[in-house]
Amino acid sequence: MTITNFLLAAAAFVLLMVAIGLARILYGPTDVDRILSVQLIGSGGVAVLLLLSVGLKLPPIMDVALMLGLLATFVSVAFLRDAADSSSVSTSTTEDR
Amino acid sequence: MTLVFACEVVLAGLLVAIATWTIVARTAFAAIVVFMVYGLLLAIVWVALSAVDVALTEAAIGGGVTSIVLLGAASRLRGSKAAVPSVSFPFKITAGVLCAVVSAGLAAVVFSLPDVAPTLAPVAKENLAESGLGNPVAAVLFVFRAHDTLLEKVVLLLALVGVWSLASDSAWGGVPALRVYASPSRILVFLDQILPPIGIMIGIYMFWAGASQPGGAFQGGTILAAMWLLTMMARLQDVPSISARWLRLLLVVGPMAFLAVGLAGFFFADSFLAYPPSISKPLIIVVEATLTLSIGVTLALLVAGPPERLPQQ
Amino acid sequence: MNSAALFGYCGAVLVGLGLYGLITRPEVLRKILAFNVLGSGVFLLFGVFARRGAAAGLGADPVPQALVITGIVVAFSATALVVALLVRLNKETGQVIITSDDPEESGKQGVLP
Amino acid sequence: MRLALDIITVVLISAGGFFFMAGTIGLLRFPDTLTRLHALTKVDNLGLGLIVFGLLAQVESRLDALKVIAIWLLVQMSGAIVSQLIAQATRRLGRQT
Repeated sequence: MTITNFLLAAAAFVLLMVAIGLARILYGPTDVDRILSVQLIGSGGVAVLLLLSVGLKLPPIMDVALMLGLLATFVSVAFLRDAADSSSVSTSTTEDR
Repeated sequence: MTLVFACEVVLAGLLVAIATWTIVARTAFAAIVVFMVYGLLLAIVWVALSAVDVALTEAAIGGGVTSIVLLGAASRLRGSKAAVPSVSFPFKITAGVLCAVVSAGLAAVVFSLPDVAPTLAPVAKENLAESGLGNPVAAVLFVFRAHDTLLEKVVLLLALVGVWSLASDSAWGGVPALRVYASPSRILVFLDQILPPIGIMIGIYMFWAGASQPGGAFQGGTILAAMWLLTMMARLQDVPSISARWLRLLLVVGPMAFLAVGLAGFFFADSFLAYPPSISKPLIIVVEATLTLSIGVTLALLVAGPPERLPQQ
Repeated sequence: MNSAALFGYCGAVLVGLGLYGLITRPEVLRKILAFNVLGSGVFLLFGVFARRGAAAGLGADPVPQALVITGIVVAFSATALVVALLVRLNKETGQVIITSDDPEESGKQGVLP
Repeated sequence: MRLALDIITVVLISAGGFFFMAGTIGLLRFPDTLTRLHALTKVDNLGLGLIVFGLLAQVESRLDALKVIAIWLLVQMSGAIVSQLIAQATRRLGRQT
């Protein structure tokens, strides 16, 4: 088994683990639980992409990993803004600061 | 090779499962979180299809800003208690059968694709040297099919004009009601002080790298938009009023530069959007730089939505 | 089955799923989501055509890729516009669905504008 | 030398994969949001971290190595902060209900 095959196998394994984890968190029960999935796909996706990038010897894939990490952070911050509001009764009036 | 395929099977299965979840999820918020995961997964699928440029765009726009736009709408609609009519079971079955037929038809098309696929890759590769760029996708976007790209920028601006025109008369020219944190915690403020400088650097890198490897104005611009929105959400920066002159200028500078270079093509090269070969690369870089700025501002304002209150209120 | 075909079938399924959601979910927001899923299925089919057109040392045909990039951006513009329309609709009428203008019809659904 | 590097890679990435698996099992078995967040941070820190260090032995150029480290630092930092924000949101949600 060459090192390339090992890296690709590791990518498949990590992807599978992320898939199982996603299934659990997206199930809920609370919205904050679901936001954990953004974190999971952020770090798991970065791991998979880096493994693929080195395994397939395609350095540009690293940029996708960078993008994924950055955007996952941005999206979690935006989601948390609304999840924290979700149990308050009226959200439509809170938009004026 | 089989290992790569194993990866892809897991990916495809996960993708279909997540897409199904997006459709059947009970609450809108859950559906949107799942859709976000779907967008980021699609980015990995595009990598598997060796379309790294598309992967970057999908992660940035499909996974990032689209879900933020939907999230804004979901949180505004959450307060309303309007009745939602239920859909009868026979109707669902009929729709399901119909959609299965559509899917089966498309699958049959995929199955019966010609063995020798038509491709423009050799032509693009041959003419790549003329464009002065190293990235074939960027060459298609900015040289071979530049009019598409120019019109796409116009579509973005038109969408923004459409969104703004939905403001009520009293709020016209005011400030978009982007939802912000009521009381940002210190750790969030810390994140928003440290991340945007890094993000802006990455955005510029994406645009710069786009000339020779996957990346480009869109991917860079989206990162800039995300960073700007981040600082506005943590209230480190105010949401600008849409009548601000600098804002309007930033919105149009990219498309204007593109159009100007395109018109100059009539005089210095042989047709509209033709670049003189000797300076084609610097011209494209200048156009892309201004476009990156304009795209960043346009995307952020599309997310922020129509103006809802007047400044200084 | 090779990887291009695998994702081709995947794209076909996504189009069907998106269409199903578009037809059966009454809430406009969910229709928009479903429409985005449908769109991504179509883009994926384009990606498959690009992948099959790999030649001249390129991993995929750049022309469909450029079309998909343009498509993603236009899909986003449309989504942003229709979301703004939906928020305005909700502000005016309090609805989250599109009701018929016919008063008898909207009466049947138990909500009046 | 090559062999030594390959062994390091295999060991570190296997350990990283193990933490991805441990994190997923944690997500599946832990009872509430905060404990699931705890499981997820193991994936973020140890899983991704070990994989990144394993990959460092395989990258082609020094520039790629720097990029991998930069991506790791970015994901590490934002992951840590977002985890805190998630925990804060969970507490706020708990108080309101």
